Amino acid sequence: MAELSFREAVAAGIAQEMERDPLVYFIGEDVAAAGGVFKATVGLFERFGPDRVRDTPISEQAIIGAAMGAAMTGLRPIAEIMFSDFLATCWDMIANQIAKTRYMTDGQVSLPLVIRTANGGGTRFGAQHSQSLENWAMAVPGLKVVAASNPADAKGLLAAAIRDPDPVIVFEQKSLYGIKGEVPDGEHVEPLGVAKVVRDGKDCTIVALAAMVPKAIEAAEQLSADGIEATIVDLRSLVPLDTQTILREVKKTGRLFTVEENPRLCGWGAEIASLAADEAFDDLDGPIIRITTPHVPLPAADVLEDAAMPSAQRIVDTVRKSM
Amino acid sequence: MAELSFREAVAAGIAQEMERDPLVYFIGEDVAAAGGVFKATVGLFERFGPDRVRDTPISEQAIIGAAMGAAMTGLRPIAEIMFSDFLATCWDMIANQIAKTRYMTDGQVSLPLVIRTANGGGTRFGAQHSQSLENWAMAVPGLKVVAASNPADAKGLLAAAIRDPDPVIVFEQKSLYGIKGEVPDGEHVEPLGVAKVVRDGKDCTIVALAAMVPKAIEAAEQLSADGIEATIVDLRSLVPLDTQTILREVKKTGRLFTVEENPRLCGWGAEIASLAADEAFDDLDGPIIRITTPHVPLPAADVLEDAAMPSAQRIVDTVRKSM
Amino acid sequence: MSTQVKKPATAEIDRETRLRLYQLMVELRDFEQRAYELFLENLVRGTSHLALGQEAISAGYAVAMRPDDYTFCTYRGHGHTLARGASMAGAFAELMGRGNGMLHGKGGSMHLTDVKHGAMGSYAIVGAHLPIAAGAAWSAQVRKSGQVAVCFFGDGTTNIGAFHEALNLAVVWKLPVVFVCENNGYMEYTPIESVTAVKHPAADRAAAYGLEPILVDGNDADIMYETAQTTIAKARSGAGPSLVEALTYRHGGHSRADPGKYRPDAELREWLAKDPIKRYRERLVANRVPEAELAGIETRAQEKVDEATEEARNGAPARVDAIERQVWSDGSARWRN
Amino acid sequence: MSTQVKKPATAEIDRETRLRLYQLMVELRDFEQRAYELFLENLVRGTSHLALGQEAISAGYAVAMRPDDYTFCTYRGHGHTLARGASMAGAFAELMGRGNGMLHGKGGSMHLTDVKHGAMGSYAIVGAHLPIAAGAAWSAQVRKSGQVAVCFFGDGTTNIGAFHEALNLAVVWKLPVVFVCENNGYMEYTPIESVTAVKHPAADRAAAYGLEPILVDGNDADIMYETAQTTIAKARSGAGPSLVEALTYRHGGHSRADPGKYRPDAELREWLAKDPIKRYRERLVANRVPEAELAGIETRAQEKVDEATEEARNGAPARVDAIERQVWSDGSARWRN
Ligand SMILES: Cc1ncc(C[n+]2csc(CCOP(=O)(O)OP(=O)(O)O)c2C)c(N)n1
Ligand SMILES: Cc1ncc(C[n+]2csc(CCOP(=O)(O)OP(=O)(O)O)c2C)c(N)n1
Ligand SMILES: [Mg+2]
Ligand SMILES: [Mg+2]
Repeated sequence: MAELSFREAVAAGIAQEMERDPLVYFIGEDVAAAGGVFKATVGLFERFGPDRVRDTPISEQAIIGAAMGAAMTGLRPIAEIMFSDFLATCWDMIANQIAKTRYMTDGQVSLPLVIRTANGGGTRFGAQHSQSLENWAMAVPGLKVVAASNPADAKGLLAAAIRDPDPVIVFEQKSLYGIKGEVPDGEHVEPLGVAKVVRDGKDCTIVALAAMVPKAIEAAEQLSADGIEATIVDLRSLVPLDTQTILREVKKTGRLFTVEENPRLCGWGAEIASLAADEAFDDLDGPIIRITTPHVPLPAADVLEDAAMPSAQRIVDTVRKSM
Repeated sequence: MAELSFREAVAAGIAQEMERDPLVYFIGEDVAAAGGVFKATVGLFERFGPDRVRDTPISEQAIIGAAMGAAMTGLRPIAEIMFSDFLATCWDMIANQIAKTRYMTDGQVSLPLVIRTANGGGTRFGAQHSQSLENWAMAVPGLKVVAASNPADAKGLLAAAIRDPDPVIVFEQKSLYGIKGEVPDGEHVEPLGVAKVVRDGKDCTIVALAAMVPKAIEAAEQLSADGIEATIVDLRSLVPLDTQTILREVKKTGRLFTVEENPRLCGWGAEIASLAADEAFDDLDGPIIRITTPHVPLPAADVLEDAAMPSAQRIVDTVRKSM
Repeated sequence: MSTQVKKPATAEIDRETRLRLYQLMVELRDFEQRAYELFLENLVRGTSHLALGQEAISAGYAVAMRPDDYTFCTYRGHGHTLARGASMAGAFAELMGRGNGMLHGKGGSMHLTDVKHGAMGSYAIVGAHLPIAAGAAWSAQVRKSGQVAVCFFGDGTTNIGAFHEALNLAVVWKLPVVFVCENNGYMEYTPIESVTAVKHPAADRAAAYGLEPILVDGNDADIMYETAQTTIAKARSGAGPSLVEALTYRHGGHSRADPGKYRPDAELREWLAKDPIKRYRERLVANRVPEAELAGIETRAQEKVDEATEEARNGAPARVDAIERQVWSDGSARWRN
Repeated sequence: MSTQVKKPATAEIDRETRLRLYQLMVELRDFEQRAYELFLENLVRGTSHLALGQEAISAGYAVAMRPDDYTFCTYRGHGHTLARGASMAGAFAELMGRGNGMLHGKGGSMHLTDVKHGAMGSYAIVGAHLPIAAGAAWSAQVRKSGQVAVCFFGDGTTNIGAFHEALNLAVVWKLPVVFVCENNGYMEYTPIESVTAVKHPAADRAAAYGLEPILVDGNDADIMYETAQTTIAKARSGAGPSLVEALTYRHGGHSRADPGKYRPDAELREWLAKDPIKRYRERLVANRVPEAELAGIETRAQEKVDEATEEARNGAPARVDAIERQVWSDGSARWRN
């Protein structure tokens, strides 16, 4: 085991797969010599050269379109979209072309590609550089959607995404890039579509994703002091969704909370809530409660941003009040 | 009262507001002399002239950007995006610029604009021209979202959207353009954010939107023959959302079904379900069940498309089975 | 702007190639005519966009392409797809929503695709396929396969952002891709000159990407074939992309719903007189190809279309279980475990 | 491509205007320097993008604009916003996330906006504001207000689709808008020439929109002022848009996190020697403006910046209740009843 930062784990995941498979190519803005604006791809250019690690113009549609065209003709491209907010500038490519082409051609076309993107708030970048947009991707049939909460998963899930024969969007939480954690030595791949129970408690189930997982864990420690024991499910993958784990844990505890960094409406937690309200209804002992950013764009100032995003304290208060 | 088709009602709504307010302008592709590819704007060009009803190039970003720039400087523009699927080509303009600018400037900028777009399936156009994308818009803080189920609302809600001081996306279901209905004579405006109970029943509440409303009504007649009486709520507006009406009706009947044309994940019904599972939990007598298109792109062939979209029969079967 | 229509010194094109060009144009014409008849018979589901009158472009390129080259086209893509060798019956059946359709009914007229013949898809959102074609060319470049991607699109497409991004990237990366603008004078119902800052929407913009303007008569099969040869050869040699503007006209409306009434009579007459097939036939006759040989080609084309129609008509409706198939590579549509 | 840098015959610019240009450049410079110092003091929240070295462009245009004209700029927009008359204290406070910030902390450095001074916003997603500026110009056109929209953006922005769509629309509709590309040679860390098909990313593309190429020295305040006058006058007269490429350089890195090490030393030295303020001061002195007068301007600028800093520092943190305000025109953030 080595201790790596999240950003180092990302680079390690890409390197592992580029080493293994010569058809893996990586493109994006300022990703080559510069090593990416979040320094999550440092060293790749030096190691794999300018053919396999290429800078692009500021042309998000061309970046994603190029990845699609390459994937359908034999490469396994990885495209970086610098901030997930910019997915909007190439959303047609993602939601209408990449997501639908295999289906429309009834399987003639395969699209083994990965879109990596820096996601989420907490860095005072303001409303156009801080969104948590996993739900945009989850809402589009044909896209797989992954988000890691720690360095080991950052590497393992990214590696799996690169190997996956279908398009995968990998959301990397900006607020996690600096955190460190143990990453298994040697080849490391985590299967897509498997959630992880990271804490076991009998009183309620808290489902969280990416940067909300450490917050939920922090909250659970505090709740434990009050005698409330929470199970925490780290979703890791929104599509495919590990409904078995979610439903099992909800049924065990009878209570469900979601912790979502996104603004409320149509967040992934709504989908989880509707799933539980249908398939675990008889086991529910109380309302399903979602803890989200309010339905507003994210403000820039530190005090505002911190107050808007779900915090451990807000999780504690919400759970406590409703149990 | 006059009988109008849905498409005529749309044109009537625009005409009413252009007549009333000289600052209302209308732009889009093939909307002027051609009257729009769905013939929903026939006559406007002749009546209001080439200055107020303008054709654009195929440049969705420029269309929506132009509407935004005009709205912030004194006009009340209406922009047509021909098919809602093409919202993806200008999603940055909508989701990152229009939705966020008032908030980021703490109210310095107002954006009284309307985006009209033809939405949904049933016309065998295939996966890139048939999506129901209300949930994309609902997920973005700063956008109001409206969808009518009949000609009177098509006119009245559109008129209200044009008068609204904030950006509103009006989804017009393609499968409804041809249907006819009574539209009140004279000025007609329906408030945004008010759902309508279109059928009253004691056994369950079915929440539907746009083209799913007539399907739900059809299903309710059949269910009634079996002794199941359904309340039907026509949402009409997703943002603002009439949670009072929804919760009241769910509490009355104890059962909630949603009927959504969109593919399942993160559809607007998920949000309604999560709302009820939280705020009406104690009154629920059984699982919340969502009837949606499966989570796939929409296929083109008639038999496939019909089988994929929610039908009256599927609603009947689902409700019957679970009651 | 005064870009001139190029008249390449028509090099000798051999007889066999010319007959192949003629045959292909006639087949595509007959296919589209039949598609229109099937529509009148109410057998075509959904929309369709015919390329009647634009056959010289698809034929010229298809004949010049290597079997493993890539074609990317639009919703107006029946011709481009068939020209690469895709099944006519599969195309008809797809238009009719049948299970024996090229896409088993899942795509429809706007999305004809036949990957095994290099027909990499018909794209229905304006502009999207230009970056995708660049991507296929990028793949060919790094795989050193020698393949070329050819990407067809309309005049209206030159005003969308994806056009600009794709052209710039293709030039910067020197990709083996040929962008072919089929300028038929109209978007849907709106004349292109009313919404475009320059006279020649593609050719007058070539310089913005450091490219030479190439403006050609898109209704002349010889010219299109030669243009295809030079631009494909340039791409294949590693010298990078080209942007071609081919002037043409669609004989009918934009789509099945459109009678095309917005077009001045005189304009329509003028272009019907420039029908690429009529012109080419006259040229072949003038070049001493026997009438009977041409008539034979025409008869065989009709027979081919008749047979394909029959095969398509006999297909069963699309299979409903296909709905939940092929979202993913494992063949399934599963989003949960 | 061989577009030449234009050296407009410097018409007589009156002394007062020149001093105003100098004053403005000095103020913008001092503001940015102070912003950098505040960052080092750890008082700036979030990111910031300084325009040190690019002051001649913002000053030249701002001085030529009518008070009711519109400015649209990017995240690198402190200068453009202040040049229109926005409050320095409000800008500093916004950078510091204070309640007395120009946007009460809700926007931050990248989104400075002061509508009452015509500063219509700083846009942080590359390219988006070009169509928006065109829209403001459309509004001015139909309202017959005589207003002009001026839109500033970087070299890297010329490769994104929105650039292309905005330019075409503006020309087709003959909108009163001036597009000003500040070519500082770099995107974030990548040289523009490595990702662009032409040498001059804006000027070499003007013809693609039927426009004349305008390539100017962006570090010369007189030239920028004259260019502003002619392009704004053209727009105001109803003769439509212009596309200007102003050659310049940023003295620092792309953003606060970037030391800018990717730039060759010689290049940096060369451009520092072309510092627009230093050059302009020398020219003024050569034109017999007394040293003391310039020193006075400089002192007053420092004082203004000092006062603004003080005012900003004294601000309370942003008010948390602002979070649920101003999503909608009624001041609220209510999505439900
Ligand atoms: C982004 C986008 N906007 C609008 C449309 C609707 N639309 C379909 S075809 C078409 C006209 C395209 O014109 P052109 O590029 O000249 O191609 P042609 O149909 O003439 O072959 C339009 C506007 C679309 N499919 N995609
Ligand atoms: C669509 C989009 N892609 C990428 C970025 C990230 N980004 C911010 S500034 C920048 C460089 C812009 O370069 P240029 O247009 O030359 O402006 P400059 O910063 O030099 O003033 C990039 C890539 C962005 N903000 N928006
Ligand atoms: Mg056309
Ligand atoms: Mg730059």
